[in-house]
Amino acid sequence: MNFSLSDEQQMLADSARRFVQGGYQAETLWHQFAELGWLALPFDEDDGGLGAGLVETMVLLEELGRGGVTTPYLATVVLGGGILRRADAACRARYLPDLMAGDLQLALAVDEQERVFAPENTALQAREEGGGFVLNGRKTVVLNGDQADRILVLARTGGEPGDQRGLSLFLLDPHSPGVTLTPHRLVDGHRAARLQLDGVRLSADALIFEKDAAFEPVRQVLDEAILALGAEAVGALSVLLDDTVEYSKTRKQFGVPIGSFQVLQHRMADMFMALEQTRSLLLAATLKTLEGHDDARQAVHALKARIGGAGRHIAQEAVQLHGGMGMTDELAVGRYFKRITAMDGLFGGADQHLAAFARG
Amino acid sequence: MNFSLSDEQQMLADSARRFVQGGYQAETLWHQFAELGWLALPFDEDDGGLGAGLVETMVLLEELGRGGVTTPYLATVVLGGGILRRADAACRARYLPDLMAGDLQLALAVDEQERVFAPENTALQAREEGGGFVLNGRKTVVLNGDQADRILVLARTGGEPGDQRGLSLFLLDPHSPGVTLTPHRLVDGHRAARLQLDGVRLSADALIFEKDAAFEPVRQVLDEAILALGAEAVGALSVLLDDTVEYSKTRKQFGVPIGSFQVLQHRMADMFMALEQTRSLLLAATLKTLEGHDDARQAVHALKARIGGAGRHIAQEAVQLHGGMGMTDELAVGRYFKRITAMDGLFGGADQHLAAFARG
Amino acid sequence: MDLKVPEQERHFREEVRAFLDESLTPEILEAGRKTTSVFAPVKEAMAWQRLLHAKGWAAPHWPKEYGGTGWSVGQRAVFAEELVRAEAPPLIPMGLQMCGPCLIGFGTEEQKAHYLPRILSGEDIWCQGYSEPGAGSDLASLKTFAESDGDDYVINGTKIWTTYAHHANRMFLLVRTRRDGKPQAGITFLLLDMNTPGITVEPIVGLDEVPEQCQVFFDNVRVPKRNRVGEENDGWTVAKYLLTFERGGQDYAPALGVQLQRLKQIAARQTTAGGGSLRDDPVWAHKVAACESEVLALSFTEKRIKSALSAGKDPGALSSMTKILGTELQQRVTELGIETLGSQALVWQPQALVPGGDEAPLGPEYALTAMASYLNARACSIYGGSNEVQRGIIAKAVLGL
Amino acid sequence: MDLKVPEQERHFREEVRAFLDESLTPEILEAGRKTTSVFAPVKEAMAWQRLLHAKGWAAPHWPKEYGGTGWSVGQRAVFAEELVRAEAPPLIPMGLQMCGPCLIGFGTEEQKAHYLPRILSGEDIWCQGYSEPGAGSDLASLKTFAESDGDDYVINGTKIWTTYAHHANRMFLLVRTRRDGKPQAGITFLLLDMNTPGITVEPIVGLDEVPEQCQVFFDNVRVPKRNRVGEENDGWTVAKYLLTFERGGQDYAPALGVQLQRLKQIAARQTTAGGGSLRDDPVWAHKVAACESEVLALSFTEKRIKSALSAGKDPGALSSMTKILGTELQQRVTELGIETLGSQALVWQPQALVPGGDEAPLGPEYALTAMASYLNARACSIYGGSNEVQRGIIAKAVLGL
Repeated sequence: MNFSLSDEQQMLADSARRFVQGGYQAETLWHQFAELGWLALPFDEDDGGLGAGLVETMVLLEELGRGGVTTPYLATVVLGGGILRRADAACRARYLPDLMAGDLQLALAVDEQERVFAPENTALQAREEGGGFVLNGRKTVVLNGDQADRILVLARTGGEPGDQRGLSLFLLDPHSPGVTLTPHRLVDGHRAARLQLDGVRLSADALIFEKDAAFEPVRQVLDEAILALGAEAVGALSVLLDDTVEYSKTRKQFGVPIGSFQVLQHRMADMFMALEQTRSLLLAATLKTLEGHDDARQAVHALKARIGGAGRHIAQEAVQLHGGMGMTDELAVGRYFKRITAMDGLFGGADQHLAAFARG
Repeated sequence: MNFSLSDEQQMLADSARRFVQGGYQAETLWHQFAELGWLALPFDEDDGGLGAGLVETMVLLEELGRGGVTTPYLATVVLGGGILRRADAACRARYLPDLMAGDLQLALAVDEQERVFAPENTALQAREEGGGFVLNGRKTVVLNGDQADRILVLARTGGEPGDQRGLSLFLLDPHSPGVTLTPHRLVDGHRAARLQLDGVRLSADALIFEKDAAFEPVRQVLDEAILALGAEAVGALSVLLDDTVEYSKTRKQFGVPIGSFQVLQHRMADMFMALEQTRSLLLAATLKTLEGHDDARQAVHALKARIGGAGRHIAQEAVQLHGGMGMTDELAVGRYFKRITAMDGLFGGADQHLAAFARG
Repeated sequence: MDLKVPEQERHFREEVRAFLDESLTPEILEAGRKTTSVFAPVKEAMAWQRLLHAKGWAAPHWPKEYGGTGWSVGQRAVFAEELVRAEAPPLIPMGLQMCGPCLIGFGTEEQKAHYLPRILSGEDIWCQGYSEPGAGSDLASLKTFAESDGDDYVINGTKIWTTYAHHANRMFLLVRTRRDGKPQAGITFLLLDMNTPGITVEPIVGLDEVPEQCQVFFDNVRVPKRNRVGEENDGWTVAKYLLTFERGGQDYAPALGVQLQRLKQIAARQTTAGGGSLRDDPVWAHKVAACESEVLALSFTEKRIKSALSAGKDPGALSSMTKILGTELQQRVTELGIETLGSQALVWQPQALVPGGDEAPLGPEYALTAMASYLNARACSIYGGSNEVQRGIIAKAVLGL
Repeated sequence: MDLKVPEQERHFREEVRAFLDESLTPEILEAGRKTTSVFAPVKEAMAWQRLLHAKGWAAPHWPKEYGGTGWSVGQRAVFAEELVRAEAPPLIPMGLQMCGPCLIGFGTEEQKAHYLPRILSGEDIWCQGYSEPGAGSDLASLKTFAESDGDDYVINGTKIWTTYAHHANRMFLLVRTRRDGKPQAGITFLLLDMNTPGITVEPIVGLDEVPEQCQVFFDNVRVPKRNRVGEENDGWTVAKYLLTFERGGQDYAPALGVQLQRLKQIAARQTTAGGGSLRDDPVWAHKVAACESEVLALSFTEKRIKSALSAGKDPGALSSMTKILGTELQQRVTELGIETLGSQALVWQPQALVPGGDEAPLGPEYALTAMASYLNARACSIYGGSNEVQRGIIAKAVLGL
């Protein structure tokens, strides 16, 4: 058992921290990521990647979270890339080089309106026809959907909503006939889109995994996305705590710094503990998943539940302790508050994951 | 809408408060209750009672709760008496005079071990035989069971555990053959017993209500017991708050009274609010039940859930703020803590009642 | 002790309902549905105030001689409940709830005659200049100074968290008129015209991207002394009176009840992976029930306050308690709102929230307001005396600590 | 970064299990099951200590030269986990965990040679004289005075919350030896024999009716100066060392995990009115899951501490945090225990909790300990530096407030 970063991992952390602090250009961000090798991190060396694992992604995402950088990393590398690196060799050879070069953006479309987030809850229909498939239905809150060059669409080729069997994953060119994309923002500034499919015809080679068998790989990728989100959350929450502590040392009320009030000291101690417990679950879930422990998925559920719970606790306290200033868009605390709030809404909320944890 | 006590109600409150403060004799307590008319409170004037209502019971029980008086009032008057005043005239004429005179103690046996408390969860069997009934089974935590001259036993004459239909109520002389009573204490000092019935034969006139139709009247009586418990809880909680506030004004740490610490001030303010919200639900549940509002039972569920939740909150804080002293049997706070703790365990716990409230 | 409703109040409720049914226009109702703050969109809120004023119902809590209704405490509660039930946008409180009562209590006859009718009719829109940077819930430390200069005061300084200053044509404010002595003793209550030279208003964009609050800067702003309310250096008395007047004035439970009902309707439309609706999910239902039972308790706490007020008694600390509980429940209900909607709550379309705007919601209309309401509600435990300050008041005033 | 367990530790776990399986007698196991406090029944706990001592395992954390085991941090954790899993009663900590390390750090050779073997063997039972009435978590304010008189100190005063003083034959205590100067500077650390004339021990009955704590009175009690540990007036240094030594010493998660598993087994036997078991009730399961996931997090916080210790680093405030989280979770788990049992938890049979006693439980045996555990656990956020004090430490030491 060892929780120390290797030298390489420490270098990655340091360079990521320098990068986010260094006043990067938002416009060229993505190609800088490519140059730094970050887009190649999780891919096999055989595929031209760096062959790094979940720990490296955790290290990077924690720093991006700390820097409050809004990127399509989750959508393109973790979600889209996570799917592609599980795809067959031809598919990997065709798309991964562009992805790693920063020239291909991806999105994964799972969510459907008025359906609680869960891959098995998918209703969007893919009907087999003439050796190919015809897709009809709607996907909502497709992260990075407006920028993606390809969208991976989870659709039902068999069974009923609720069934794990009967799900298939399709690689969609968003310029195909019958596709309507409506871009929109999320509350945290990330980009997304609503995706409407009306009789969209796809050939059989648009199918990424075996027909009807997409549930398990998609769930694995969503688990990895939760780990990435957890790392980003730990970074963002540490900023919320640090900023609050600093603010409380300078802001005066009734003639003394508010950080000298015992009530606020205890509340900040509680924020600290909530953050460190989140970090512990991030380590638990990441290392158990990496090493293939039996209870890895349980730890992932626990982590996602805690991102919601501890995230809300810390972020709300940060705003409350900043007083009126916390309610403005001027301070960083507001931006991080919204990012943390959004995290609970992605990939199923806290209660849903805690219920899954309870089922075991 | 009016929340003021009438003159008579105020007199009852005053006399009860004087009584519990006046150093009564525990041995003669019950006959003093009879002399003060308290045992006759809820019974019809036609039956020789005072014809008072739920508000009077609330007023009395709040003062008894404040005084921390351990009595069989709940078992004999509210539960047993509540059943009897719904029984037929012959039954009322036979038992109520003795009850009101303080010469008859009662108990209601509903609970069964390893079955969550709920009248419909009753499994104890009553088999019809030769014009009478034969009872077999066990009742646990029968409040006042060791002192009761008669025990009202809820038994199943039809259906399965879980069914509201098929429940019958029997009046049992605990000296009957086949009855084994094992007395014990509850954690709060109240007396109770385990009741084992092995082939106990009862004649048909031991049946209090129609056969198979005891569920509804028993539930009504249990609702009244929850109202009484709520009143006692409000009395006990107000002492826990008052004692804690007083203690915090005198007890010094680091050279100043601990009541000057802002953390403790805010926590006591929270205790105050929890108490007042409990009082509001007590008023809501009592008056809605008294006036027969549609949502009266909802308010009773909410009250019972809150006795558990707010009771635990206030009682735990009272102990914590008393420090080590709160953990001893020397101060009143420990006694009230245990009484409040016991209340959640009676008649179904907080979660169970909140779930019933949620079902509507 | 009873819950009986006087016959008169039951008839009154019908009368109110009938009036609301016929008076609330689709535009005003849209603004009501799209209100995600205690402050409704200004245009529609003022339109609604004009309709109420025409009926004589704009200020039920004012004395009848100044345009109030003469209703009983119970009738006022019925009226407030029905407004909430009908989803009418709340009226903007700075004139009707704040400035008006101060003038009624302390204004000169001239001030009352001039300002009160304009408050009622909505001709004037008021804002409140209390807080300053560095003086949030600690008003006694305010620094904006009014120098006496003949018949005028000359004001320099700045006010912050001034809700709707960019919509208002009038401000009532507290200024310092003496630098020595006890901090509270040198404060004066003034009225001013927002068009006076030297005033700059800078809107502050909130978490929800709405510029609801402002910072206001005063650079040698001249205010005639006849615009002073109460005595010089005695503004604290006026400000305190406002707090007393407000006491027990606001009920939180009716609106919370309506919001929880709406939440259940929304949950009924969310399909879970198990195939049922989220509303039938026991854990979801349990959380909502915990909230509902707390609202039931709060509604009776509020009834107890009204019962005490009706009997001419001081409800004491119960009214400090409703601020804390009401705002914290409000926050919890908005939390449940975004939880219930999941990812749908993240879709961010502030333009679609503007009444009469032309951006259509991407999802169902009911999902549009949840996030903005959640973000905005974070403020309600901060303003109006933060909940930390309120807990301190309970500790001191009730518990004697 | 990895969770890999060294081969050596896996073998070690098997060795520990084998030893526990063969060594734990039915009497000792009964005491383990009936332990409702951090302090086990004294007779069986000492019997168990003698068995461990015979194996050389009574004090794994002591240096090997004084009778420790020389185990790695990982092995010590494995040993502690297996003790919990086997439901062995905890050893009484005052000698092994507290006095012993102080002597190892500050005792004279003579003191070490005399006392350490008697601590290990259980010949001496120690109690800790720190707290005084009016000086709970604020040790610097203690008043019990030791007057120098030739080769002796003469002690007058009183100590409170002295666990097991009525079972102990030795006490280590802090006394004041100087009245002037800074409060912490005049404190001295002494060892005494409980049979010395002038000592009176009065047991204090707890909420659970068990006399676990005592008050101890000193009336001209003579203690030879050779029983002083460290320098006169420098006892604070010794007491602080104890805190440092304890740091990261205690893991809460393993025992909490075992308790939650047991709770699920109990819930599986509770039939609800719906006919299912309470364990399958979604709301019950959700509450337990919230607790379990917190315990999972805590177990990794504890692993992080051990990882830091193994690497020779100071785990910093993480160990202050485990005291707060561990004790608050302990309280929550005991709450869930009485909730799960409902009315069965109210049946009160303290005599049936005495190991080897002849009172049979009225209900199932597993229901016997729930209430006593709940009541006793209320203390764990108070002793060992109350959780309020711990939060203050985090605020100061970590957050720099």
